[in-house]
Amino acid sequence: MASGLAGQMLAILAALALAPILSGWVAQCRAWLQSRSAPPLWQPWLVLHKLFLREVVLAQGASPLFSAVPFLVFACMVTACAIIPTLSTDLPLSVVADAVALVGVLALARVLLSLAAMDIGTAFGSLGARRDMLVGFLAEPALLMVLFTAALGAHSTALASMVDVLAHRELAILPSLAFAGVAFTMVSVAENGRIPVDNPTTHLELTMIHEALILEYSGPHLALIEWAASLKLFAYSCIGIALFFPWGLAANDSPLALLFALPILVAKLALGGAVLAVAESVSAKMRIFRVPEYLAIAFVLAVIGVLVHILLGS
Amino acid sequence: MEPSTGDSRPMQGGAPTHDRTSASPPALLIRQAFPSARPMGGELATYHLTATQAQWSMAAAAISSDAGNRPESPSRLIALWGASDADGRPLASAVYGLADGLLWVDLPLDPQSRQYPDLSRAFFFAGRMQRAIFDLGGLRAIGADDVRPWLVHARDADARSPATDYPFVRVSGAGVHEIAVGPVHAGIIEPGHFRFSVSGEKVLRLEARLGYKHKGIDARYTQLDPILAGRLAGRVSGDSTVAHAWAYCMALESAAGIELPPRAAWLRALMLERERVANHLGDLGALANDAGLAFGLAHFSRLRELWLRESDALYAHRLMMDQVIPGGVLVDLDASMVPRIGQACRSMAEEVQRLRAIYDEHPGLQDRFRGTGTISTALARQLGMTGLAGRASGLGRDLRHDHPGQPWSALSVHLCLSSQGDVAARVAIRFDELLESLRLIEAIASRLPPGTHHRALRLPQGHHCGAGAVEGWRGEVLVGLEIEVKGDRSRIVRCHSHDPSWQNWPALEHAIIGNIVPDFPLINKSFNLSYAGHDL
Amino acid sequence: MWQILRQAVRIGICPKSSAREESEPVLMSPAEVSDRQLQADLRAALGRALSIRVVDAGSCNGCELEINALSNPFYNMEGEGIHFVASPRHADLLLVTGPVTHNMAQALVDTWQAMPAPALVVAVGDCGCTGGIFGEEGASRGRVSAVIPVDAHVSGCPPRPSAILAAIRSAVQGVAGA
Amino acid sequence: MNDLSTVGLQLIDLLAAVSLLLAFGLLIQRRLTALIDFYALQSLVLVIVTSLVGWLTGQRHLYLSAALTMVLKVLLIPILLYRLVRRLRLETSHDTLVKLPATLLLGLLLVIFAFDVARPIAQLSTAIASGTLGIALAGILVGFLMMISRSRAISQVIAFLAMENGVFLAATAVTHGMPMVVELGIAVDVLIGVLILGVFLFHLQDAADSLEAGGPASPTARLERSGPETPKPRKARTQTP
Repeated sequence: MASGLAGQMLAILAALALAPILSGWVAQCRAWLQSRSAPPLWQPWLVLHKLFLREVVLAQGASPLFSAVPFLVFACMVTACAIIPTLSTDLPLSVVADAVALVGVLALARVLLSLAAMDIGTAFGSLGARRDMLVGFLAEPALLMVLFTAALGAHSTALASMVDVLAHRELAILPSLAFAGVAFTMVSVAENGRIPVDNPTTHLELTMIHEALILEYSGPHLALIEWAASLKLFAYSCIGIALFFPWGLAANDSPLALLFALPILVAKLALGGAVLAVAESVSAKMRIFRVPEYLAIAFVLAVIGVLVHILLGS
Repeated sequence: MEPSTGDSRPMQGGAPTHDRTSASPPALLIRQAFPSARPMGGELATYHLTATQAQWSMAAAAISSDAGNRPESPSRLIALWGASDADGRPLASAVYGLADGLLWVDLPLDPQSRQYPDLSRAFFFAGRMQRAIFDLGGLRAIGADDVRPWLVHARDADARSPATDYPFVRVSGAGVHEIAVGPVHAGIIEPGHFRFSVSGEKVLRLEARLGYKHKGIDARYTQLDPILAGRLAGRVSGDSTVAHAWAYCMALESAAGIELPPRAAWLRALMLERERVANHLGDLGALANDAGLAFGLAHFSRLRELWLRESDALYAHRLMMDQVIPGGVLVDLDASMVPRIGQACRSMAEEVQRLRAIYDEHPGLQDRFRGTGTISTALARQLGMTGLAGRASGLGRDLRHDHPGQPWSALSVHLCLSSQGDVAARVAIRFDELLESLRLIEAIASRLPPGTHHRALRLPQGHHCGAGAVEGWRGEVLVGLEIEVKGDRSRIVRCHSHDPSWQNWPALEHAIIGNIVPDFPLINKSFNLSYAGHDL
Repeated sequence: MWQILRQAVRIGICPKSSAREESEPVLMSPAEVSDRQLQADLRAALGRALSIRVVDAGSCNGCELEINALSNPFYNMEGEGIHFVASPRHADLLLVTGPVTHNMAQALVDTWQAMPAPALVVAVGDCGCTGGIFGEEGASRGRVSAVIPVDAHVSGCPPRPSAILAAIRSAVQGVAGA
Repeated sequence: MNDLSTVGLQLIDLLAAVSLLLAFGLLIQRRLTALIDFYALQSLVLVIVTSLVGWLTGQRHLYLSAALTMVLKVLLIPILLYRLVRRLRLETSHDTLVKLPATLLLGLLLVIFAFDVARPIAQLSTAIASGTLGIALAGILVGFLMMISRSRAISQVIAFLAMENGVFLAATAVTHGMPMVVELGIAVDVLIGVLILGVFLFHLQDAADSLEAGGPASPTARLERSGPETPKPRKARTQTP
């Protein structure tokens, strides 16, 4: 049990430390693809460090909710990272929450952030909240369907056992998972506010989704939200890796096994980040009214994944 | 000078150099009404008249109905402004574009009532100009519908947030709400306030509130020496510095009645085209970036930087400010630079072609560009659009093409035209004009006439008027100027710089109708109008 | 897609132009800076991760063109951890261009006050330093320092991108103030 | 050998699923060039499936069939279609007739229907990859849906080709391929069909200036703009305070 706790701590710490690095890596790849020299890999850490040193400015009329939300959102994302089998399938917290709870935790963070944006009462806060909820309402069912497709194979909605089953069969990519994989990629892009759904680097208020929600935050509050955003990207990448490329996960909870699993995870994340950067660099942002269509496609593909699973009976 | 003679003012150096036989209907009509009208000297044929109120309205009606009746008619209002003449009496001035040149009408006003007949019914975009005229000089258009302030927001300097006091037109209805943006924007954009009335994401109406950059340039001109004021003209809108400075110098040279050395005109044209290339490169990158394709911005901003560095090497200034001076240009072009310019143009054209292919083939980008922010040709004509945005909507007007003075007559400028009127059309026109400008630059550099690049300007004694119009990258830039020289003292009596943004800002408000809110930055960038040039 | 990747490979990574090769004078006003000294650790942090908010208070837009050039692959400000941000709440440094017009003065003060303290201010261009050719009477109130306190000035009409970058750096390092 | 064939069978299921995925890609994609790319990819999947079945069952003629598919459907037809699109400048948007979410739902229903129909047949079949039949059937139906939901001739042709891919997949996976003579016949048919389409489109362009199957597309619904005298949308009441 003690080693289990140590392993769990290691997994959480790894997530906290690696998440900003993953964002930095994607930014680096994007810069290179634009013929620019890139900022250092740990640039997001430097930004977080700076933000923690700055003071908080509260907008007029901000309620206590506004100040509480960064901490709550951050806590949600840490929880999400803790229950995802990032390094091992055998961690104490993994049994606490299943896939449905994970979707709930992610949805909670979204609702809190939208509430905080509307709390200030600026036009852009409400605009961003409205758009973000639109994305969320459509993305969450699709995400659930993807997780169900995987759960059908494992006869369990616990993430750890799903991944365990997937990792230890002779051919890991099932036909149903091909559909689920495409659907999951589409949902992840939308949920993390990446191109083509949202542009994380835009300076245009009128086109923003996620950025519009956090315009009023400053200093440590902003740092927590930025950190939470990179944790979210990290969480989604890890779910994707665990479901579709589970090889190399530690099957027990000894810290040594986890330490071996870490470099494999880093390598897979690096590859995934590079692919994300390429995909973002070659595509333009879609119109906002195409987003529902886009997410409807993801949902239908996830449902077909379930159907294919039932048809092939495997 | 009697205000009611309806006669043309005597002009200095008024040999009619551009008198053409094929006059347009309104030009004929006006010649009948003003029998003694003669064009001023200068590169562009300009008729300058002092009108009565009846003649003022008659000219507007004739030109407006001609523009409405004949789709291909070039008749249009270019600029409208208010000023005081040398004796301090109020004056309203309008400049029209006709088939054979410009028509400048001055209307002296009664100093007590300070009123002039309204033009906004004949020319849609004149409404804002009239509001600006009232803000700046207290002259009122008789019977104008919209009398809200425009350029001057609050006379009281410490009034808080002037935008909230402004009576915006409100749209009411189920589910309609307002989004207010600005004046300070999130990106690096000039300040302006936009009020959207939206239903969901769809824009029902947009109203712009400009004037944040109002610095009082027309008033500032009168404090400066006519020769030095060229520096101010070059700073009306920094991205069109060559066009504005050239238009000012053309006006001053026409007032002084001097002939520009041919080489100077060619060198100015070279800079004007360089400016066009630089701005189109910047816009093409920014347009892709606004559609989420940062790749486009990276590569076009790279090309723009290379281009600006080349300008820096030639003129020691990246934007070529203060290079066009009264009487010519500041520096001559060294013959050894000609091959280098040609080489730069060819390699630039190659790079642009390559990027154009990527833009044209990119599904996401084309999906954002096509059908977005459409202005039909008919609407464009009604709105009186001009310049690049006008050409994208099928209005084939280009001063370099329509009134080819030197050096354009020797270069036969190709008119780039599209009738689609959407963002994609404005992108395509930019690509076409960019490549055409690169061709022109190479041609100009290789065929530069010999001679001096600058001739000292001596201002003749007395009162003189002059006008200058130049096709800048955004559209036709116009300067109307009156100087007074007494002994060795010279001063500017009145001067007005007109930027084509005046015509196209109202068009932007039409272009967005029915589009979605997140497409506004893209549509706005496809017009890329000047706030500084408009706010003066 | 392949064309985009091919173009990226063809161009490679643009060479950085260093600010040193064409640096221009940067004026500081130590008297104004001294009472708002930054803590050393914050100064060091800002040196590696800086957020900038730009306000055009009435320029001719020439300065905006050169500030935009800071983002191109040659100057590549983002590669050094300097970002333009969409909200004054996120900003550490305010870049102000142009003579301040009457109509923009209040918006400029509002933006400045919305920033977390201590907020650095850099006035860009001759107009921002002195009011420039537009003067300081009539509709233009002239220099930025007449409206909000300024930490560093960049002269030039417009200043070169490298000069703007150098001024931003010296404002953060507080060279003249130290 | 046994292990290998299990993996092979699973791989065939997977590839069939990818083929269905691409059929859905064809259904939702608006750009013609992307449609052609998807078709070429789907054909490539077919080539792999055919070779795999040939290798697992040891039927040599399937290799020939795979090679034929490769040359014809992965290379020749896409290149021809690409040239057609470029030469005739067909690349404009606004193609789908039915709204996308509705089309997707229909597609989903068709997949359920196909799976349900295929289940009893597959149980009778003794062929190696019986589960593939349902997926192949779904691919055919989705292609059919694409055909009726598109307004433009060239998209309909691509839809037809995608349907033909589905038939081919079903035949290969369930009955180890059709007799060589039939396959050759179909291949020649398809090629001639595409060639005729090209000639047909060129002439249609000259004659009618429209390539819509059902006449010119309905004008895009755009908020009607009022003239510049009243620059306000008519649907909303406006007032100046």
